Amino acid sequence: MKLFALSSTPLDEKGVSALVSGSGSGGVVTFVGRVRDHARGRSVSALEYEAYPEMVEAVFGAIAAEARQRFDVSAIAIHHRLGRLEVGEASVVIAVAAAHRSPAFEACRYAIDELKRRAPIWKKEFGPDGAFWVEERP
Amino acid sequence: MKLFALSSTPLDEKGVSALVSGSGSGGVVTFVGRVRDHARGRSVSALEYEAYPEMVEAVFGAIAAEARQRFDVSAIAIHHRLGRLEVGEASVVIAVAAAHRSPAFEACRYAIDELKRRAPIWKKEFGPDGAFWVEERP
Amino acid sequence: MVDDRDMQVRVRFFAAHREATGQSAYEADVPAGARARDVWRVLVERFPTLDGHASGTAYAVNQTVVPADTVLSEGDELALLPPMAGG
Amino acid sequence: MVDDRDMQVRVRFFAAHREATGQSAYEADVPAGARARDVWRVLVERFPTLDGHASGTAYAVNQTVVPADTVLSEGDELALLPPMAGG
Repeated sequence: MKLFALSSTPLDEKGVSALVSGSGSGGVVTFVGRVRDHARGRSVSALEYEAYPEMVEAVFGAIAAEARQRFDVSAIAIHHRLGRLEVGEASVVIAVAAAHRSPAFEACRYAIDELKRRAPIWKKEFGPDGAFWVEERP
Repeated sequence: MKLFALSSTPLDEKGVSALVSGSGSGGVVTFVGRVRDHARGRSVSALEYEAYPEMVEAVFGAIAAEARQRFDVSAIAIHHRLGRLEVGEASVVIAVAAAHRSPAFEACRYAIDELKRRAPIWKKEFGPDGAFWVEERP
Repeated sequence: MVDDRDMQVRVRFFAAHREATGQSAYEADVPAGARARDVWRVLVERFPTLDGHASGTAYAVNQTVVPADTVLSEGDELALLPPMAGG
Repeated sequence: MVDDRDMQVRVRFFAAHREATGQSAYEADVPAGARARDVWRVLVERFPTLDGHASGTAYAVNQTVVPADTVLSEGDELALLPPMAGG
């Protein structure tokens, strides 16, 4: 299992967390993004994710390298789902391990914020009014 | 599975996270505390946790109620392990679900900080110099 | 501080206190109207090995943390809480 | 802007762009020395349905985001990135 990956099958939250947990890590902070049944006032029945795969893994790696430089953390893993997801399914899992909890929280927050800002991933939202590509400013 | 619990068997990280994940939650932030192989400059071979069980679950519930009042989150679960733990085992799992990620991070951070400050739980550290009860200021 | 009748409170020991006393619970006879800190003095007389363990100890009465000068009632559960270290 | 020889760049379309053009990759003939934004104009001529999709689109050359005035070279991969929405 790679630290940075796109997956067409359901994300393995526990596996991603296990990737970063070494014997020196006292805290692991995990962020899991899930498909909500509503967004921006509309109801949502499903999402479809698409990515630029050759670029995504490089961007994930760059975000993780920056987070490790800024915060005292030992390891970061980022997995993102592709394809069609139903409500409740996980779209992204980010796990950060560190000796202390404060940098683990900060680095995990940094990683999800940057992922939303600059990872070449797109999502189409399906709802009662049809489907459209989401353009949200993070 | 209860939202607030002490457990003498290994914590089920995925199960705790699933407890809080409803269809309206866009983000779940999880903190997992693990036994490190060192602490305060000493090497650590194992930990032993003890608690005041009648009081702990009330404290967990109070911390979660405060976090829900302060931050816009939908659910919080807190599970803590008891007994002897080897290096790498999870001592605590806190999962917070929210529609948006920012309050989820803040509430999870609040919950672990308060747990360390006021949950009636103690730990004995086993290392090469023997065993002693940890007194750490959070 | 008190009248001269006695009352019983149930004391709970944890961690270093439990090891120092060799027990996790103890029924203490204390003067009626005793405060939490008065019970500590009664306990140190009964368990001299507790001496030196006062630092950082908090009191909980019936599972709620209270100030050391809290007046106890018959049948209360008084827990001595050494410095906590959860997480 | 350029000399009059042509070069080829490989264009990648995603999401709304992919649906508008009906394809995910396209080999574009552009003047040598063309910049990223020049290619966009070439593409809108070839795929009129792309018109109106410029807003918020970023450019990546060989998997790195670059400014719109970046000069391209023969064989570059130019990706058009509509507003991203990962997470």
